[in-house]
Amino acid sequence: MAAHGHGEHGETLSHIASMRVLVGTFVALLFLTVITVAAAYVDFGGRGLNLAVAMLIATVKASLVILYFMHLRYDRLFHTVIFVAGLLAATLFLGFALVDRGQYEDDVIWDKDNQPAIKPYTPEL
Amino acid sequence: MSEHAHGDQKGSRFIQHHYDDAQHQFDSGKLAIWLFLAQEVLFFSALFVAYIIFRTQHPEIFEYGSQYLDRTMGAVNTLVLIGSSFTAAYAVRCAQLRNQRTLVICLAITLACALGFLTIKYFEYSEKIHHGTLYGKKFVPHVDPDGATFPEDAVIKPCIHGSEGNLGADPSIPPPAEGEAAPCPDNTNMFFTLYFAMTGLHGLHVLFGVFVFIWLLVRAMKGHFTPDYYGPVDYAALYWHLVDLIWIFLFPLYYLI
Amino acid sequence: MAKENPENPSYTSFLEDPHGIMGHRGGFWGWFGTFDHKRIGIMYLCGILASLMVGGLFALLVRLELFFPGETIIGPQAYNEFFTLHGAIMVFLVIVPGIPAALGNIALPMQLGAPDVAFPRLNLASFYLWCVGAVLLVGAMAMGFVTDQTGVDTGWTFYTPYSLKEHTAGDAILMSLVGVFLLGFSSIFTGLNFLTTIHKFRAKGMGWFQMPLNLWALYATGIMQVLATPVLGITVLLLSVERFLEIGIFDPVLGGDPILFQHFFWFYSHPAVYIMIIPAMGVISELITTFSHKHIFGYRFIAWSSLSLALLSFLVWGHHLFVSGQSRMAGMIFSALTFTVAIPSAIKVFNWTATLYKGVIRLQTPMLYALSFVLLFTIGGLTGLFLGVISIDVHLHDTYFVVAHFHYVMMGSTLVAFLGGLHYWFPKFTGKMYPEKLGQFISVMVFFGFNLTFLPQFVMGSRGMTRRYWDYDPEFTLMHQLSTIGAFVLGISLFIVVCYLFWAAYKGEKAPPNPWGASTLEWESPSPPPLYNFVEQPPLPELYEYDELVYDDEEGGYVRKLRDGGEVRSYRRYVRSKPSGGH
Amino acid sequence: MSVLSSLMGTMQADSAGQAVGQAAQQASGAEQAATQAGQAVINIPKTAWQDPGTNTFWLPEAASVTTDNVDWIYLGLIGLSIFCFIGITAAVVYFTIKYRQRPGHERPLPSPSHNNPLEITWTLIPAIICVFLFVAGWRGYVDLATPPQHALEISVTGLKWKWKFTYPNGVDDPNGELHVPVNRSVRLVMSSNDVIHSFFIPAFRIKQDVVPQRYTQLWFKATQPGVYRMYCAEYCGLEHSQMKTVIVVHEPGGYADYLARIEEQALNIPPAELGKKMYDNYCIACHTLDGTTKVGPSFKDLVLGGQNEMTDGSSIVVDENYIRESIVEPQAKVRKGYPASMPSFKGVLSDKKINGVIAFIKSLNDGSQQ
Repeated sequence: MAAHGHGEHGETLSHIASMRVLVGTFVALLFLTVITVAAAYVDFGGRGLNLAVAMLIATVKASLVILYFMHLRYDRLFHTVIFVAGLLAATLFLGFALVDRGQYEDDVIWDKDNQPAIKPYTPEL
Repeated sequence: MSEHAHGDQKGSRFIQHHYDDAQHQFDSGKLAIWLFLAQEVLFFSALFVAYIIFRTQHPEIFEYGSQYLDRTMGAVNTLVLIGSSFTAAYAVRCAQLRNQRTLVICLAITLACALGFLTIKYFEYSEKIHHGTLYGKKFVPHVDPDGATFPEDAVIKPCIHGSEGNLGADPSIPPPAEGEAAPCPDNTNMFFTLYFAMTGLHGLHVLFGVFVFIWLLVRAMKGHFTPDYYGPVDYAALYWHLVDLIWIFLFPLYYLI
Repeated sequence: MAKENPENPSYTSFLEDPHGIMGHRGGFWGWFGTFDHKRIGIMYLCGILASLMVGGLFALLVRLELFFPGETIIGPQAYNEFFTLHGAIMVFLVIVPGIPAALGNIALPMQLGAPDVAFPRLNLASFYLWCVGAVLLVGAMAMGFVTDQTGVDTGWTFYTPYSLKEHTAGDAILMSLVGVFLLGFSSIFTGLNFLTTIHKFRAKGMGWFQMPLNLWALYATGIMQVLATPVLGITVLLLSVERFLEIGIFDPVLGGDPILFQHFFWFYSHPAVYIMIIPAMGVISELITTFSHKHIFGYRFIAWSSLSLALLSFLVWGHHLFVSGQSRMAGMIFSALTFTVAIPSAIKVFNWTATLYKGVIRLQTPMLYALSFVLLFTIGGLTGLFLGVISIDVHLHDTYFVVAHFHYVMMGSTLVAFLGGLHYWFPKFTGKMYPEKLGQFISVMVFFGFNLTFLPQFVMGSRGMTRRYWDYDPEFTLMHQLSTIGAFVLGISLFIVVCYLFWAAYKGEKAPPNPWGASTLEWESPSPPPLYNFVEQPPLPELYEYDELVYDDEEGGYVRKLRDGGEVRSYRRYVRSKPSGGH
Repeated sequence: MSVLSSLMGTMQADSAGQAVGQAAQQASGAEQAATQAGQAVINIPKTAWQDPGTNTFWLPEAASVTTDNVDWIYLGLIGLSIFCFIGITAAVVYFTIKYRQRPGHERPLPSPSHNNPLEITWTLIPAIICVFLFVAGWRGYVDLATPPQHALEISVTGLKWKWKFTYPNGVDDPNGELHVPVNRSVRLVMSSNDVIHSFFIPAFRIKQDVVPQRYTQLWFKATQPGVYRMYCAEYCGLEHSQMKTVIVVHEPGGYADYLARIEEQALNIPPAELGKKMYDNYCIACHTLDGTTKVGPSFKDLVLGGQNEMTDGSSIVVDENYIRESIVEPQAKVRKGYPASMPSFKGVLSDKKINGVIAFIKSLNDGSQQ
């Protein structure tokens, strides 16, 4: 397999990231970090929204790192398949565990303060 | 990280005998490191699942507990890791372009950032041990042992441990005097259990990264890495980016929300 | 340099040509420090057979204890430690690394036409991890007998909160957890090695559908090993930190959640049972087609069903938690998904049976093992349907029905396929033939001994005999006694197999390069093969085409005759002396 | 197919029946001790284990409504499995014999290497069977997992190696057996004190893990009076195999006398002790024993003969009548400085229990005074 790199100085084994891309990603990451810290001080109303905003910014940062720092964008498609397979297995694991957690009836949850009152015995139905 | 072509023929090239050529060896190594990263994602996924499950069940624990964490230290750590991620990516570029001097400098900076991360983490942990906010039975937040109580304007007050909310309290440690501490939600120790489990495991991976980069630095100075043999630098950088990725998710989950 | 090979001066087999960490030195470091995948495979084989004997010994002790209700030979504490030992050794040391690490290491690179696996040193590192893990696991479990501390008596599943500190004192469990952690990583690195080798080291012209089915199975196993075993790693790590520092993640008193441990554990352990069975299916596909001397029926269907089994195995772990306090919705989803896993297995069994149609079937030992695999796996699979139906599983969970089911699938299928594959590749990696008549007799004994052991357990289980019981109600006595007799028959026959294989490795008669007339690439090289598997790269044979392979009395094995009558004995010139005796 | 299986079942049952019969004889001896108490008062018919006629070869006898969900699909699936197994074994044996290697037997061409229509059919047929199995199983499980509304609630606690049953009248079962009425659905609310156990009654085909710090539930409706075995199914340590007990299903009407009898048995303990028990069940929520005020006054300063100031200014002498009256109608005389929020215990505490509480209060102060 002929080397397919196309760096400035002759061929090499894999893609060479240009300086512009590297520095650009780095600055973007710093900027996003500042944003995510700032976003923490702003209350977006409700518990779920804060979580969602923080996770959205983290995902954007993560995808920047994956695509440019880890060269996934210029690399073989199969490496993306491997990484996505890992993520898929993890989300599957999370999904089913959450389905199980979310579906408990309320009388099953252990509640220290009010133990289930035992109804008195009524002989006939 | 997992496979370093340190073949038996010394010579300038480290291509092992059973590979056809440098490209074959590099691609095999690349495939292996991506499989290793997928495995690492799964390794951490279990802890993220535990975090999300406990959070859906007891959101109040996490909101109360995250006040104990110092946001500035967390933010500095994030910047340190992103910086080292950048220098690692830049190191790969230098290796590809046969630019050994900058390669050595970048690897040195990455190593320094990694050590910096660990020292900051050391300060955070010692501060928590000092305030007694540890995991499991050791979660006994009390006044400073050397007499100085929590400063008046402290945003959060140590909560009464031993209130029936926290089962399994360590009876030997006396709860703080009356009126000084607010009751904390049940099982607040779970927050610190998960905090120490995840940041501890991530810290361990940073430690592995430190050893890997020391080893890389030594080889770079000996001039082993050339445009057709820079596999180890690339794989170490990929591993380091994954460690940074995990911290990018850890930081908001614990420190910010 | 390597010792001269007396019989064929022109090539030195890998047995005489050590190539290891310490450079060229024979003896211990030639073996223990070797990078050669065949030698590592043989070392794995010896370790696995030894663990099989140790694990089997504890199985016999457990069965002996259950011969009469009440105390027969040991007390409850020793019984609990014995069944834990039996379970953990068999699962982590024998069955999970069994076919992939031992037979896979030997066969995979040769079937690909590759000189070695992609990362030889990582292969050796996995073997070292296996050794250290084995020493820790068996050492920790034996602590119960040597020291006064209690050994590991939590069962191989280490369910919390019983496996936490306040219920099981002593640090034997911590040691065995570290052992399991290392064994997990040994399995991950083997899987990673095999995936890279299959991707990057295929012979010229061998596309994905020219690959033998054994490699499809090892590919699917590699996916599961890489993606599922790390969750075992983190679970075992958390449990050991829980025991060591009492962090309280699984401890209900401190707010942890024991059901979360079960989710973590079974997310690994269900793909693990497919890590055990899919390589066995790969071996059986090879055996059935070779010994029917006919092209496999439905190559693509078998290949795709291996891969789909690997992916589906990640969806179904909840059927272990049907009665463990799981919510009803989760129970429904997992029950439905469990049936999707039954279909690929059914396809494979039908395809194997169809392969026998219009073949030329030779009932040699590997084929006998393959046929008993097909029958026993059918029973195993069908009883799996019982446990998939959620209302029946409520009755059958944690009873002897489950014990019988997973023994049919693990022992009746994986171990039988392991023995079949072992006999199949034995002439190739030792250059010696095993005693055929004795092998055939023992394989029949294994089949009957196995059925005598586990059929009564099905009946006991559905009548309400609960699992892991040291003492039981008197009306199960008859069936327990039958099962114990069967267990001893099985134990003795397995012991005889190990004995005659070790004997044959030294004293066996010379084996021809292709004794079974198999068409895959590894039979093109002489046996035992040279260090890099092929003297010169043979032309890629047409996969599973047997017209060219004709039995040759003079050589005692099969030889490849080209269709135009010309004889190609690419490896003929390496076999100078005439092998004695026919097959 | 189920005809085949039931035929198989009954044929084996007779031969196995004798073996089970004799084995059951000694079994009933072991049980005899367990049901001594039950035997003495209420005549319980022989356990179903003793006449094996009612159980098939595969399953123990069906003694609860919950078994209807399981039995028919179980025996049907056994028939299906036996049919499939025989089919595959016959094919394998036939092909092996017909096409075995023998001189003169060349491979009969053409020998097919794939046949898509055939492959599709044997993919679809198992798929359809699986869908049917899932639906049947799921419908049965929904019924198994949803207890009816007006079920009798009994609380079960699993602790290391024995079971504790608490009946609706608050009394624990003296000898650790579960007594239930016949033809009345019973809902078990279960929890564990230490490790995970599992409540398994083979005769009712029900099982549910008992998890610490969490409630799990089970329901059944016994249709046949008798004594049935119950095991712990989840491994829980040293005496996991001894952690079994018996479910006694009473004749219609027999259950109420049993409850009354054990309550009587539980009450004839010295009054002060009974008072302490009542305190633990009811009074502890608002009254303390060590003098600190909680919601209501502490029992410590209820000194018999002492003066207590009332909200309306009058002060009364503390005596038995005052304590009895403030238990039955607490609003009558409310102590100064305390909220009038005490509920009335009129129907809850019987006279014997009220005397017990009074004796308990007296014992608190006697100990400190004389």
